[in-house]
Amino acid sequence: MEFKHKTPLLDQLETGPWPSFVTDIKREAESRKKNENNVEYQVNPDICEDLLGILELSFEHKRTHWKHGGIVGVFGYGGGVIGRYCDQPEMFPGVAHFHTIRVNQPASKFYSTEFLGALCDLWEFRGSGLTNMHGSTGDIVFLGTFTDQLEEIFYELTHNLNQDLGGSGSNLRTPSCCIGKARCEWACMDTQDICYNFTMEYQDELHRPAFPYKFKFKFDGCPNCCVASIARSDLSFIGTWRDKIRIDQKAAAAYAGGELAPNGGAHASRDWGPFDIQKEVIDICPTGCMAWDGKKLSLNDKECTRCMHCIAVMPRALRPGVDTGCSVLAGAKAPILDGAQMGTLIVPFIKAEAPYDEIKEQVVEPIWDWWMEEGKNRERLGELIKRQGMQKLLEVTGFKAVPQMVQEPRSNPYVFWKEEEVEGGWKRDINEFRKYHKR
Amino acid sequence: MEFKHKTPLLDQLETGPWPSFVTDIKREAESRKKNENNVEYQVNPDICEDLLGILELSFEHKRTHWKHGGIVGVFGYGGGVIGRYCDQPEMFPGVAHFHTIRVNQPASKFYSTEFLGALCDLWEFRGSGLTNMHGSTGDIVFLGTFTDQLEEIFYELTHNLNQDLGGSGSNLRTPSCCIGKARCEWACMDTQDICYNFTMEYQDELHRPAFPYKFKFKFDGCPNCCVASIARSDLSFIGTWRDKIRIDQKAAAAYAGGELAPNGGAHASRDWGPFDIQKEVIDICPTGCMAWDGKKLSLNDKECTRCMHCIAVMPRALRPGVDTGCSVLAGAKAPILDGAQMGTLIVPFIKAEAPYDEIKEQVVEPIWDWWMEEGKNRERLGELIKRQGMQKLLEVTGFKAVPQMVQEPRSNPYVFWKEEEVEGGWKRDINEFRKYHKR
Amino acid sequence: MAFISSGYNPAKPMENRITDIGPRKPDEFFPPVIKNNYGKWLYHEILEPGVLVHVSETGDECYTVRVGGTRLMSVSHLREICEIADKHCDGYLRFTTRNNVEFMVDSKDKVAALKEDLLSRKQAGGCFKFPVGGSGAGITNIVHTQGWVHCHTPATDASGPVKATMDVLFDEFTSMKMPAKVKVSLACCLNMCGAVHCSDIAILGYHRKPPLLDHEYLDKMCEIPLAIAACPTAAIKPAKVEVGGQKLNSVSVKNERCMFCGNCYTMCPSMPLADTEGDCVVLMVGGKISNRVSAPKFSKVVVPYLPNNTPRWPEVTDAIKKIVDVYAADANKYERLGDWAERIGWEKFFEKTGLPFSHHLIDDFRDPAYYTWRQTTQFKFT
Amino acid sequence: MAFISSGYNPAKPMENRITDIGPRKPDEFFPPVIKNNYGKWLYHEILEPGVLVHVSETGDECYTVRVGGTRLMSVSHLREICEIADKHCDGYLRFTTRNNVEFMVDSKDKVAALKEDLLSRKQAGGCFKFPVGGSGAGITNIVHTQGWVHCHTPATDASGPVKATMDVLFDEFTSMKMPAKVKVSLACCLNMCGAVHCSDIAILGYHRKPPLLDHEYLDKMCEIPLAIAACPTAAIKPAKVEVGGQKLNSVSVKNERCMFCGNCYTMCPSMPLADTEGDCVVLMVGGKISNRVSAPKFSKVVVPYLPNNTPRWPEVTDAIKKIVDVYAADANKYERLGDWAERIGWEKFFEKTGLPFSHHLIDDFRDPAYYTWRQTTQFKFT
Ligand code: SRM
Ligand code: SRM
Ligand code: SRM
Ligand code: SRM
Ligand code: SF4
Ligand code: SF4
Ligand code: SF4
Ligand code: SF4
Ligand code: SF4
Ligand code: SF4
Ligand code: SF4
Ligand code: SF4
Repeated sequence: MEFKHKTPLLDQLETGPWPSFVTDIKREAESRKKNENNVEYQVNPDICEDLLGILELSFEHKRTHWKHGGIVGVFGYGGGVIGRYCDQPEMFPGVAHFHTIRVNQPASKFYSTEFLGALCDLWEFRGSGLTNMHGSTGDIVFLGTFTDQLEEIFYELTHNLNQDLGGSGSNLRTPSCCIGKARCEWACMDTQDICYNFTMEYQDELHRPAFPYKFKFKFDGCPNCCVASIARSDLSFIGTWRDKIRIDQKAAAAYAGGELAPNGGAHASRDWGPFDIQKEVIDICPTGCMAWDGKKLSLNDKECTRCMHCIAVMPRALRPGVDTGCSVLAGAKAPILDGAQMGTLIVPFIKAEAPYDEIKEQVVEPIWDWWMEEGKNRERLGELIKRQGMQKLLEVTGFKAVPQMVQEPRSNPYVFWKEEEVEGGWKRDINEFRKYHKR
Repeated sequence: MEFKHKTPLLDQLETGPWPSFVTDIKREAESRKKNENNVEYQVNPDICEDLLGILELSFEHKRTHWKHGGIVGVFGYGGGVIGRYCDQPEMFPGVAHFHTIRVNQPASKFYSTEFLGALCDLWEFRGSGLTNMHGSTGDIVFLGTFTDQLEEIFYELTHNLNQDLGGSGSNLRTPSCCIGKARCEWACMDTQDICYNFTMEYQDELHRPAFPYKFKFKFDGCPNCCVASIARSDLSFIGTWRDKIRIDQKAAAAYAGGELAPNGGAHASRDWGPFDIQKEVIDICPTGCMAWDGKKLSLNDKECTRCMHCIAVMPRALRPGVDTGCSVLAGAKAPILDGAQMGTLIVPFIKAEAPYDEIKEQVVEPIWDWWMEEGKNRERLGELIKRQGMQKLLEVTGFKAVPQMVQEPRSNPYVFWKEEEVEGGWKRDINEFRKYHKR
Repeated sequence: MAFISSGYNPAKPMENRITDIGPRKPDEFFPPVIKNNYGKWLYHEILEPGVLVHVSETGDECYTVRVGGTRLMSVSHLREICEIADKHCDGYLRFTTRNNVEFMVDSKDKVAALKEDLLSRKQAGGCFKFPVGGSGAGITNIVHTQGWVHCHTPATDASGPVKATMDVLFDEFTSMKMPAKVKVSLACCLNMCGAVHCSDIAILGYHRKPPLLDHEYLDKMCEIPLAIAACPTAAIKPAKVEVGGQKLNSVSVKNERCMFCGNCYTMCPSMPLADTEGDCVVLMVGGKISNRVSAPKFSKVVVPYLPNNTPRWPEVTDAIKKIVDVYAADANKYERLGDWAERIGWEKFFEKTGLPFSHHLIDDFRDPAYYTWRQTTQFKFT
Repeated sequence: MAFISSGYNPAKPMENRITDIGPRKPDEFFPPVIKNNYGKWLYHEILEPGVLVHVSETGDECYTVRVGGTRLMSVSHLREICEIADKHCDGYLRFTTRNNVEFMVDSKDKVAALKEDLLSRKQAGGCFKFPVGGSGAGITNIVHTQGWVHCHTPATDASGPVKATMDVLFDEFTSMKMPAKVKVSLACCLNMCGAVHCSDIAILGYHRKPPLLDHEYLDKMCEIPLAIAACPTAAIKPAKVEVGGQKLNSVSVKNERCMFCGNCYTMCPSMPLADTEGDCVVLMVGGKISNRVSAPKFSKVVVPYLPNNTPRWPEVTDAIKKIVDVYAADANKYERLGDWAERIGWEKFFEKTGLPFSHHLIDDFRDPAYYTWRQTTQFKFT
């Protein structure tokens, strides 16, 4: 089909095995041209074609053609919409405005076709018909609409779809979680439930900017971190256990004997030779706390750091313990500005059962109070912890310092003693001192 | 014998198996009182007794009684003497002055009794008769004399003992080295020779402060670092080799068979069970580059990092290679102020043969020029490298960047590109840009 | 086109307004087999690339077919997904944390038909609509960001390089031949939207020219103090300049101090960095997120510059292919890319991959740089 | 006592002055067996604690008997050492890098007599003058600094704690029962003269009270700008103060910012830190210097405060003994203390040694502190 703009460069991305986003955008452009269901498009119907046009121009110039987003949004909310305008509106009127709307995804991203279909209808009608499923934070991203449609879309979402927006700006960002108990045998925490619970509890923080900067929660059911919480959330909640790994010796023997495929068959496309339990499990265990005597697998749980390796290799023989909860890590963020941070362990273990009051009252809220009090503009939690020190975090939360919080004790001896900790205090009389020490 | 001051606290350090410095000081005090050889003591003969007295007072007060050292020294030298005065001269006139003199030790600290005796005579005569054998940097430390004796001592040292002072202040400090080839089979560099050679070459830098701060050289014959160069010298020279570890298979078998004591008998006082070459050598090798098939030891030298472990465990079977030289590391220092630094590898391998011109001209001197140019007052080389970056060091020395210089590549992508490295340069016209990108 | 109101009344925005209702409750969308076995799963198995079975203590089984997604999806494409889900999966589906789509069925005999249906659907140019794979020790979908499709700060595109790279890595998507999972991610600028900084292989857009200064508008439009404060290296200073005769309050940038982070531009639209030659792609490798065996770690910069060679970024895809191939051939089973590089030593990584090492790769950013240098005599000759 | 001139003439300091001649050449002092076999050594063996033999390719052997030294030595003691060397060692001896004395003989049958002679010599109070040991997998001499014997900045003594500690560790000096070498060091203040910061066990003097301000003399004697510049935490500000009616230019110190480093005092004698209760001993462990197996590493603070309990510092020696005993019992053969602690995890180190963990031990000094915190879910419950 003939389109408004020639796209010789983009067209080269329509071959090869991987799905082509170019072909897909063209598909949407085509369906708009055809408009077989006679949709009363509420935005410029050329929107997809003009997107292709401006994208082609970027492929030529190797530069973006999007302008700085202005402040647009819906009444009473400080987030959920990212304003976007192109820098060639005459050439591409269809994307003169190209705002995105962040729609709060259902935790762990299951959909009924009925709900997903309804979202499609709305977005075809009032937007570009293009989406991101999903954005990096986890939202359903409606990609590109005009300012006059924002309130309309919000109204329909809330009134017809019982669905709210996600976060942006200096808000709590849309929480997300791994699939967890829904379809994973390793979940030590009900990730969907805690994710949904926190999202509902903190709606105000999510919609109305009251923080120094963005703030993110993510929930992983176990240390595999399938939602990457440890790398990209100001507070990461990661399921773990404090009792013993459950062992099914029969199954262990079956793995050792080669009857069961190691790692649930994850390496099946290549011949790695026969499974060697010693080499592939015992020797790789980072703590060396396992042993295999040819018949029996023994495991010293006191030395285990719950790294998941043995469990992953022999899922039918080993399972996480039953006294479960989560570890809480704080401060993960991307590199801007002072370098990336991984989450730092601040709560080694805490029970995670609805309604999660202990976590909210003893972890989340004291930390927010501190950050809102002390955090500079655009300072992430991790940066504040670095700036004021872990000690300060312990003070404001009242957590007891435990060695689990550190990889190693300090190697510099620069302890900032407090006056009350030092016998005799700090007030001294120089003349008294000089009695014993002449100048 | 009755002494001038009661020392009830110090006296409690005169029992127990380890030699007592208190008893030793008393011994010297006593010999001064007796003065059997009728020495014309040039300093207050109570000097040792008063030292005991003031030390006892410190043990009582748990505070030092030494004042800040004034600037004393010998004519034309900016170092070698540390001024010291006590803060209770009336009570302890014998130590009213208590300056130390740093005497440059012979490399690796061998002595003839004749030379050592001569030093003793001089110091009994013109000082306290108390020494440190040796100071932490390596000097012979003459502990405690009066200002009027400084030139006299220097005169006698240079004229009668053919012996010069060591360094202090913002000078090159007295270089030192491990015992090396003199009595160690592992020395990959002639540590005494290079230490002596550098000391002589840089006498001017050693005696006359021209640096931003102190500067230290240390020379270790191999990676065992018996003179701790890697931890405490601005430039550490550490012997290594680039060919293959020499293997004596017979001896290896003898170790495996238990005929030879592992690690030269270093663990003999305890029963560690029979020697297990697999467990004690092969499995501990950090690179896993060795194998023992029951008869033959094989070693993949390309993977070896020359950590010395296997050689230390089986000194009769394994020896360093023959194509030897040294690695150079820069910047080691104590924690003051911004935290300690370990030496950073700046030259993976360089030949180390007299007269060492390549090392002097391509490593030492360019680095000194840079440090003297750019170093702030009291900024150690390591701190300058941190402040201006490794790149800067590479620029001033002209070393090629190699991956051996780093443990890992940078994890932040903040590369400071230079204008000449970027096509088209940095000068651009905003109006040209705005043609394609409307505001 | 006529404006059709949703019912929203601009004059009375608060009139029966609904807010703070949050997202839909996840269990509304669980297919029966998931609802019935929630928290009861015993173990899983990957039957073939992209096809998983999870077995419950109730005896139920959930078969999952995972297909690659472009993430940028049209409603037409989504409707096709719905149609498939209706046909095979009782009207349910899900998306993964890496933008793949998962179709679930409750018995083994439904799998073949589903898979066949999925693979039979192709785009006009011959691309698969629903390639099956992305599981186990293979290379799954590339998480990525907006790029030239939507953002204002990118130094490269997102969807373009991803398509080009996935085409090159397609065999690895549909198989499980890697020593361990290999996670590839893309971020189009330093903001690194996504967990790009902890990926086995990270494709990063990077600017290499300091901001242009649009003085006139800096004066008119920008909060100059904010721009100045935004600069991490304090390269920006206030400056009075003269443009076309008129005196303006603007800024000057000390170019040698600029690290091209674009933070000033985030604060001030009159300081754009985008440049045809300046903008480039940086490759980082060896990061990971899971706590399996080793702790999570950041990716390391191993290629400081590759050109934005549209539309297919061949230099980028070649370098990635080379790294993947060397890793696959050399690493131990279960060993992540970063663990492999650390075991053999980074000097060996460069030797084996043939990637050139240059001073750009040595950390010189702030104090912690020191910790990445080598403080031992232990190294390998290469 | 009459002044006796060396020949130096104060009026003409340059008159036949000799300078820049450096130290004596080392080989002047090599005993024959060393001179003849220089660079020819084949291997060594430790025959018993403190007794080593080095065998040369010429067939020569060098037997070394190593004895503990106090480092602070009187000339009387040194003369006795010379006497012994003359009697047994052809008039040669050496000192080690850890202040031990080494007597060398060229044949095995000279060893017994030498050793007997050395051990027979005792001080009045019964202390050995020349304890034999300090070799192999034992605990050798403690490198240390000046303390109250000579320095102006110490927070503890040096010779005193060393004597007390070596008495407690004496069995380990005379035997080789440790898993590996255990190097103990002492520094009496943060300047850490010596390689204290990389020792298996480091005893460190530390102040805990901010400097006293001797305003009058600050004004009179001190370079106030230097003192201000010296402070790493910028805790010092210029201040006008009134003392006994007179206005003085002095400084004020923001005490909460002070880290007690004493750097101001190094620059300015009117800011002393020494204090009876404030000064204390800090214990650091797990450092190493050699590149054997693992890279060199810094010692870590495990006891933030122990009192200066003169004359024998029992709290310090008890803690050290406990650490040594637990390490000796728990570590693998060849495993240095720090490598052991890292293998079992520091949380286990505290559990096994029973040392209390407190917030003081968590790094909060500058950015790199972050790298000592735990960025993984991997930890052991204790
Ligand atoms: C849409 C999205 C990328 C995507 O294509 O998926 C996105 C897009 C933007 N991010 Fe992001 N971020 C998105 C997830 C992330 C993530 C990943 C995550 O949340 O898990 C990160 C890394 C984690 C983190 O928060 O550190 C991330 C780190 C940033 C940063 C750096 C923040 C930092 O402290 O390091 C910025 C810069 C800023 O905030 O000014 C940023 C800024 C931006 C802005 C608003 C650009 C700007 O400078 O104002 C982008 C708007 C682009 C556009 O036009 O839509 N974005 N951003 C993601 C949100 C979609 C969603 O809601 O699901
Ligand atoms: C005498 C000696 C200690 C000893 O008893 O052995 C010593 C004594 C002093 N050192 Fe030191 N340092 C001595 C070896 C060291 C070492 C060890 C070494 O050289 O291998 C170090 C650690 C390595 C290093 O250089 O970093 C060392 C690191 C310091 C520092 C911290 C320097 C730094 O950059 O971190 C200072 C503080 C200063 O320079 O102001 C210092 C300062 C001092 C001063 C001058 C005190 C002062 O602040 O002015 C001490 C004089 C004490 C006195 O009254 O005698 N001393 N000093 C050592 C020299 C004897 C000799 O020449 O053999
Ligand atoms: C579906 C998904 C969760 C979700 O909520 O969507 C998921 C599902 C599973 N993950 Fe995952 N992981 C998912 C993203 C992740 C991520 C996050 C990411 O990739 O951004 C990680 C961390 C990546 C990293 O470490 O860099 C992740 C690290 C793991 C690991 C640890 C692998 C390792 O070697 O370090 C395991 C254990 C294993 O593979 O045996 C695991 C295991 C699993 C298991 C086997 C769990 C189970 O018993 O069902 C699931 C199937 C794995 C497979 O497909 O091979 N999952 N998994 C995500 C699929 C993404 C995709 O479409 O490809
Ligand atoms: C004599 C001396 C050199 C000197 O110039 O004075 C020396 C001599 C030897 N050292 Fe050393 N080392 C000497 C200080 C050191 C130091 C520096 C220090 O202690 O401050 C170190 C680094 C300490 C550290 O790593 O913290 C040191 C780390 C080693 C090592 C590595 C040990 C390890 O397990 O890491 C070896 C190898 C071994 O022991 O097998 C070694 C091996 C040796 C050998 C076996 C070398 C040889 O073949 O002769 C020598 C006898 C060792 C013994 O006594 O057990 N030497 N050795 C030093 C004796 C000090 C003392 O009086 O106790
Ligand atoms: S994080 Fe753990 S619980 Fe969650 S999906 Fe991954 S493996 Fe399962
Ligand atoms: S979970 Fe990890 S640490 Fe624990 S036993 Fe298994 S492999 Fe070892
Ligand atoms: S550093 Fe090496 S060469 Fe020197 S004494 Fe020690 S072991 Fe021997
Ligand atoms: S020197 Fe070290 S790395 Fe090399 S083979 Fe021996 S043990 Fe292995
Ligand atoms: S990474 Fe940068 S350019 Fe890409 S979406 Fe995020 S902010 Fe925009
Ligand atoms: S790009 Fe970054 S470093 Fe450069 S001027 Fe802007 S803010 Fe400063
Ligand atoms: S450590 Fe401190 S107190 Fe001890 S000698 Fe060195 S400078 Fe003086
Ligand atoms: S002791 Fe150190 S931190 Fe405290 S005031 Fe003096 S210089 Fe500053």
